[in-house]
Amino acid sequence: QEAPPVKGGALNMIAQPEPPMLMVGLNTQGPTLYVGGQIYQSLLTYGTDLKPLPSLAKSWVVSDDGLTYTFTLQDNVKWHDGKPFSADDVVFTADKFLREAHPRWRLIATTYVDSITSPAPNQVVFKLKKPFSAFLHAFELSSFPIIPKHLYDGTDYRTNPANQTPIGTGPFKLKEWKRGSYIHLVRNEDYWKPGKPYLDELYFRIIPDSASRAVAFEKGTVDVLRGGDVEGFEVRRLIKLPEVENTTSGWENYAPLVFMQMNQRSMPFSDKRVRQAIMHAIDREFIVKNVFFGLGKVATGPFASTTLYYTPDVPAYPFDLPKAKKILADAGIKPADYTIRLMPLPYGAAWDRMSEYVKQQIEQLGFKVVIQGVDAGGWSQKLADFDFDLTFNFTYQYGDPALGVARHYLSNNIIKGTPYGNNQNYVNPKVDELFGLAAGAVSKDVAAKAYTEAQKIIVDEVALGWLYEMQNVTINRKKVKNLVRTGIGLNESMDEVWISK
Amino acid sequence: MNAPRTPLLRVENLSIPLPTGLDREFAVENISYDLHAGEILCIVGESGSGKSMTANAIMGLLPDYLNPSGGKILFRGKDLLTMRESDLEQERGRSMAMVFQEPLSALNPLMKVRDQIAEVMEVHGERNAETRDRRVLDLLEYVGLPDPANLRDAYPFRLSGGQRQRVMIAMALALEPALLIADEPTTALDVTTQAQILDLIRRIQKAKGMGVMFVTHDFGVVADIADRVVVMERGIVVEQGLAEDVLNRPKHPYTRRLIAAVPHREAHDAKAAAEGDLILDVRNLRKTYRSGGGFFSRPRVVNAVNDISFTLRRGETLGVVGESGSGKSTLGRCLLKLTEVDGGQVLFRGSDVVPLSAGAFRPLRRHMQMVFQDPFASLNPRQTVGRILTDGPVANGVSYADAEIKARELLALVGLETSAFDRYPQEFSGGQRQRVGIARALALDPELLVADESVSALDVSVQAQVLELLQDLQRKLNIAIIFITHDLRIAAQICDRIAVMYRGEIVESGPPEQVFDAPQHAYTQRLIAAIPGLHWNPRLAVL
Amino acid sequence: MMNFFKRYARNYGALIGLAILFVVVVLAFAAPLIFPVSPWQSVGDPLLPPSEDPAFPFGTDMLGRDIAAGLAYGARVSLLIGVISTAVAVVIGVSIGALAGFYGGRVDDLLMRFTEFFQTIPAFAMAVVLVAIFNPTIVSITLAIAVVSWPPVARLVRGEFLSLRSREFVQAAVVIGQSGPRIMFTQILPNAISPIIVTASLMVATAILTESSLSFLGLGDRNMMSWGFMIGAARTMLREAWWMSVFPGVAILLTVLAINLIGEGLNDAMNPHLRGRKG
Amino acid sequence: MKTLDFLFQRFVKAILVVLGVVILNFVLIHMAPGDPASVLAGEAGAGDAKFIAQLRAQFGLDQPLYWQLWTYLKGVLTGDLGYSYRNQVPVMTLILDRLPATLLLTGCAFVFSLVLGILLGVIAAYRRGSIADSVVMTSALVFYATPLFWIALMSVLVFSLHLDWLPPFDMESIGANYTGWARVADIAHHLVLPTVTLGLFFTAVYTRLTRASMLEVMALDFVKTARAKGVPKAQIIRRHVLRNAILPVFTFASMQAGQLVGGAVLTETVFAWPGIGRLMFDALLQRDYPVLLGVFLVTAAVVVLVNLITDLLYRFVDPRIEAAS
Ligand SMILES: Nc1ncnc2c1ncn2[C@@H]1O[C@H](COP(=O)(O)OP(=O)(O)OP(=O)(O)O)[C@@H](O)[C@H]1O
Ligand SMILES: Nc1ncnc2c1ncn2[C@@H]1O[C@H](COP(=O)(O)OP(=O)(O)OP(=O)(O)O)[C@@H](O)[C@H]1O
Ligand SMILES: [Mg+2]
Ligand SMILES: [Mg+2]
Repeated sequence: QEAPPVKGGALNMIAQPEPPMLMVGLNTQGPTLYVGGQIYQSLLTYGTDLKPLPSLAKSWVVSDDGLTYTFTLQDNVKWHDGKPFSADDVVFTADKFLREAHPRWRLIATTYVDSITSPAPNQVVFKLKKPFSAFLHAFELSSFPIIPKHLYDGTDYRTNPANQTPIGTGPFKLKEWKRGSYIHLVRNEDYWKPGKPYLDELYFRIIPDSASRAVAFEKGTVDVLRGGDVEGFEVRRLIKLPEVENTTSGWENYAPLVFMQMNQRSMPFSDKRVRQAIMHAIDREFIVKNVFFGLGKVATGPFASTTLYYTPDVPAYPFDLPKAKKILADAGIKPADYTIRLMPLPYGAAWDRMSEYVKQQIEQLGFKVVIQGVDAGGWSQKLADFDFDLTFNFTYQYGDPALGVARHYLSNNIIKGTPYGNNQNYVNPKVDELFGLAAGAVSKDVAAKAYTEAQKIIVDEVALGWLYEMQNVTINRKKVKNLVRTGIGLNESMDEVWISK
Repeated sequence: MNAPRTPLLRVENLSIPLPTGLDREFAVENISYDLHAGEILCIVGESGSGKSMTANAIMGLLPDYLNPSGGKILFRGKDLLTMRESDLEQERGRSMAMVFQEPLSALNPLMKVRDQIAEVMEVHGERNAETRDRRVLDLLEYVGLPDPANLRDAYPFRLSGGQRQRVMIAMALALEPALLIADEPTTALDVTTQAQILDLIRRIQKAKGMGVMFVTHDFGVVADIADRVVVMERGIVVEQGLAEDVLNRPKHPYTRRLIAAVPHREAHDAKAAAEGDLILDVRNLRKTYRSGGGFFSRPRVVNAVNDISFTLRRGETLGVVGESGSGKSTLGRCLLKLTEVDGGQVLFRGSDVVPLSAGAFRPLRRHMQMVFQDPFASLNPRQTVGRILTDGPVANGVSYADAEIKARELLALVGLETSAFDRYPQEFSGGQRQRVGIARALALDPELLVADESVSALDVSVQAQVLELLQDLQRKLNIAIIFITHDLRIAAQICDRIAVMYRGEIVESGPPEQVFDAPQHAYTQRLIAAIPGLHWNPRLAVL
Repeated sequence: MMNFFKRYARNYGALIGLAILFVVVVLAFAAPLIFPVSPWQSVGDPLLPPSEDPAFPFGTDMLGRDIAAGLAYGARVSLLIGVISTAVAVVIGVSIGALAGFYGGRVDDLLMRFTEFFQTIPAFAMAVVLVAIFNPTIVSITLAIAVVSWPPVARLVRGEFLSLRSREFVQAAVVIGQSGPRIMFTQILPNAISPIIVTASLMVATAILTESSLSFLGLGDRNMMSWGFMIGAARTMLREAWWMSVFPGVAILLTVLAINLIGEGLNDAMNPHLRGRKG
Repeated sequence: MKTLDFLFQRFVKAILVVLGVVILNFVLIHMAPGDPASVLAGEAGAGDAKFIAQLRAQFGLDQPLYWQLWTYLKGVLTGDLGYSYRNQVPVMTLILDRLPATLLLTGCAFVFSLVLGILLGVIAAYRRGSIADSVVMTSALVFYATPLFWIALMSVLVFSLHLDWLPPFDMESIGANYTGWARVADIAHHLVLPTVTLGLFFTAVYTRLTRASMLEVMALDFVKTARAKGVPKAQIIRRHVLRNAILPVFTFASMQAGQLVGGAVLTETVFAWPGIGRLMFDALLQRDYPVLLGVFLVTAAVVVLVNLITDLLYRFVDPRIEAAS
């Protein structure tokens, strides 16, 4: 059945919304990564099982004490402008560029990294201050894109003209960007994987309206729909079209997980029983099915089921209104005394529907709920200032709990100023200890054991109200082969993708 | 006028019903009269008597919802009422033409004078643009417009009222119609302009031998131009005949009443008013209006009141006359501080009121009152007569109860029933309303009354009653009155002294007989010469 | 007064408008009685087409909420915002217009420049910006609509005041010694009231349209079910569930139409041309 | 001289209005919740104070307010309407990209509604009381009361989804890459639905206005004069009534330019028309205030410009203007 790959052809995709720039070091929004992922590359990539795979690093060695990481780079890699790629670029990227421009890397670098050196032109060595079990997961494209030193060193990164003409090591080069219309990439003839990529051209079309995007796919104008390109209800229709296949794979590294954030600084949410009651009051199956059109899976706890260290063995919160009411009654809580401000996540219609639904459910318990409409700026500011009662949020997991998950539960991460910390004020020293233990573990088993225990505690205490794991569906015409291969899905360099004739 | 000739126009038993719900059943009822070629027929009557209605009916210009219910209009023997619209269109403008009352609105504001005149010829078959053009030029010259070559390219808004009326006449004459209907063509104009236009119409009529139907309410005009007269009252022709006869030997009581009411200066009985105390002493009063103007252009400056001085005594009536725009109203407004004064003094009972602030002047207002021109506009339609009469005293600190008693007395004084107290102004006729207006002014026991064109909007017969009332009141209350009017005859009839204003200045003043019989200033002379019907003395009519 | 009603009743359209509005008002007031359950509550299967289930004659939306309940509760929001924002706009407009028209001169110039400013800038865009920045709540929406809709009232009132001010009965009031404010309130305002009423009634209609447009764009108060919101939420489901957008649209159409008809009826009945001089 | 004065006055007025909008804009920016820096920082997934301070300095948010206003004014003068933090593009770039599409749509809708509205209004007035009059006026009343966005949705439902006559979205066929006349035809095809739906409301407005204005003018004295001259009815309408009646319609229409933009926001949203209305909606969803306010400013400026132009044109069309004031 497997025909040999053929060369040539153009692949049509959609960039939605139109990315502001393609320089992934400065902007990590979805479309930027999608398009920029064909131009820039990172040291590693990750399989759908989240195991590290080679990218610009051909191999890597971790010392037994877990403190020294040595990467060996691919040979004959050239930047798109013809300059050779070397370990200097990696050191510059890690030590200068990303430290300044990339908040997530900066945190890791200041907390764990002692030094970054290149003993040989094709070798880079990271020395850590203390062991960090997730370190090997920090080299994905969105976290660690390699930036050309010769263009950026000593410049103001944000105003560097090279941002408009991105130069990377990836399989495709930017040919033309017609704003509002399309981004056109062409084959990098000097790509370091011999004979690749198969495709000649990539088109990323800009189609601002979701309904038109669906039509564009139906009409064959585009071959691929990325998760989020079309509305949920359109997905149901489009995947039934002939000659079309779909997959939910390719999001394992991100595994976005949606939850309610209940501010535990004051009543009613400071009482764990209220949080439990609310979990019982919400029919999460209903949300997945009717609000998100079945594109998701009810979450059981803080870890997405596709990620490392996940355990299903935690307390469950089935939809059960009477039970929820009973919990409150037993606790002697009078819901009518409380008015809860519900702050919806301003990301569009489905999220609004979810807020409306959750409001109704909580009101059935007797609480009063007012929806506090805010914009994205207001949302992040209020959340960052801890000025909220109840809101929604979601987190990317980035492969390892230490990178994407723990930040929401650690008591030392109760920091004003970011919406992506422990803003709900969950404090449990035991949990802190377990996460610390796991992050510093050199052995996987130790980490797994600590994470399992942590999950049980967190779920029992309903540190957050986990709703569901988002499932992003990639839809493509069957003729497009090898599209989704890794855990970063369509952000992966499409050097293996080909189109059958 | 040889009788057997078929008349140019014969109106026979014409009746036009009004829509139901109006004050009477027919606008005109069963009216008949003839108009012969080469004569001027005047139709006179009070407002609403149906004069315009007949004129419009002849031209076929009645609104859709008004249709003659009976009778004929025979024009050169053909009944216009049964004619098809397209045939009527052929007649209109070619064989019969019309000039309207309001020259301001009767011309299309967006069309050049030339095009408007040429259009008549165009629609009646004159295809040659050059011929039309030449004719336009001739016509403009013929009606006495200055600089016709330039003027024809002007838009109507650039022309004065008299000029516009001349254009209208030129338009009517374009195809030399046999019949010209003029519906109060001079009512909106100054006396001097009126005299010119009347002159023009008479001249043309003579020259072209047209039949002219001239609608007016002014017996002076009738006396000046009419060959024959038709008198109408409430839609009925009450009397018709030769002008000579009707003017001097009216038969019908209505006609007599009208003629009796025509202003006449002889009635004035010189009274000794000069002894009263000096109540008003105006010195070098000035008022200048500035308007328009901007960064690149100078403002238009009008010296509406230019260095005016006069005095007034208790019990005296000073008439202020002059043509439109001469500054009469402005003078009145300055005296009452209804507008800012630019210079001079107004000594009221010896002290200057000009420098007083609005607040400081308010207590003095009750001594100086005003009677306005338009009895419809001068009464608040949302207030009862009682409210109108008591508002003033109440604003001046009188209790409402006292004010009410006073108001009822005043109603009796001005000849209205006390039941009027609770009614709204809309329920009264024009003359009655003007009485209410006078009562309002008197409610404050003023010492000075300014009456600005207080009778101009009224029909002659009502006018006479109101004038009489004013004179009567003055005798009883010994008030000083400043009587502003554009009608010299009225001023002569009731004033002790007359001041003639011209372009913001008083050019002449003195007792009526002096101003009338021995005018000194050229402008006064012109003004007097222009009074219509000067040769006719209504006093001599056999009533 | 009798005359006024007679004249109004002569106008067929105005009567129909009154009838429709009456139904809408009753619906608005009786909404909690007819639909005791909140319109936000899922009460049935999602996406039921109309008349498939007799309990939901207008169908249900994607969360199983009763469209009929939404229509009834939406009537409240539309009328509430329409009437209050108009009232606010009228108060602003009358104050500014009255001051400008009565005092004239500099005051007039200044106030009219101010009014022109608000009249020139695109009203709906301005409303959008205001609501977006101050966050959509019933208060901010009402005020935003009022802020963009008062200029015509101000101009109208100014015009009326300007012409009435020079009318003789107002001068008469000055001459008898009434004070400025008193003249404005007792002499002029009563005479300017009928055009204000007519304009205001038409503005209610416009305000309802504006509110629905804002809601449609997602700028409605999130705690209140409104017609525009229902259409906005249904927009992406046009292909699957036409009824979600058709019914609220018809509701807006009928309400606005009714108010316009009433406004025209009022205009005809109060028309100064017809009233004439004979009372 | 008067003309010069008039020009001068109108320019000053226009500039003052635009300046007013600029200041209003600035005030509103500062009233908007959420410090852009912390928003940006938040979106970048980190919120440490140093990073935020760096962003604040970068966007000049640490300067005193009057200085920021001055900078803003200077910026606007040089066409700098600020920076879209969300899109990482100068606001002006975004707007200029989208402006032509909006001008095309609103221009077409304007012409469509004006021509059709005047035509229908004239017919209704001419045949006053006839069936044609009732039909025209009833539909005008209905369209006047229909929410624009709803007409748009319904026409998509009927003409695109059901009948499949016209494309429901976008300005061009995606990826078709037509050139020359084929492209013009393609755009025209896409233009039909948005133009008509945007135009219908205004058609209703102009129809009503034209009819009322015609009837008003027909009652004026000079029309009677024309009849007295024997001018046939059709010619009276054409030569005397129409011109006088249409002028107020034109004035009103130019004052409606702002309304048209409001309508464009709704229409473009429904039809995914790539104009500034759509941009405004997107900015709204993302609460991208600089873009929102930039669009507002630009539309206000365009409207002021349109009004200015009509005012000037008017001077040539209506001879009376010069005399007035
Ligand atoms: N268009 C109209 N519709 C209804 N009634 C009218 C109309 N025009 C005039 N009338 C009525 O017809 C009667 C005669 O009016 P007409 O205009 O002929 O009076 P007139 O003698 O010309 O008065 P004036 O001197 O005021 O011009 C009046 O009662 C008037 O109210
Ligand atoms: N408010 C004003 N602004 C500018 N000019 C004015 C104003 N009022 C009057 N004028 C001008 O002042 C002059 C005198 O006007 P005024 O009203 O006093 O004349 P009048 O003698 O009363 O005329 P009429 O007989 O027509 O009432 C006229 O040229 C007029 O145009
Ligand atoms: Mg008349
Ligand atoms: Mg006067």
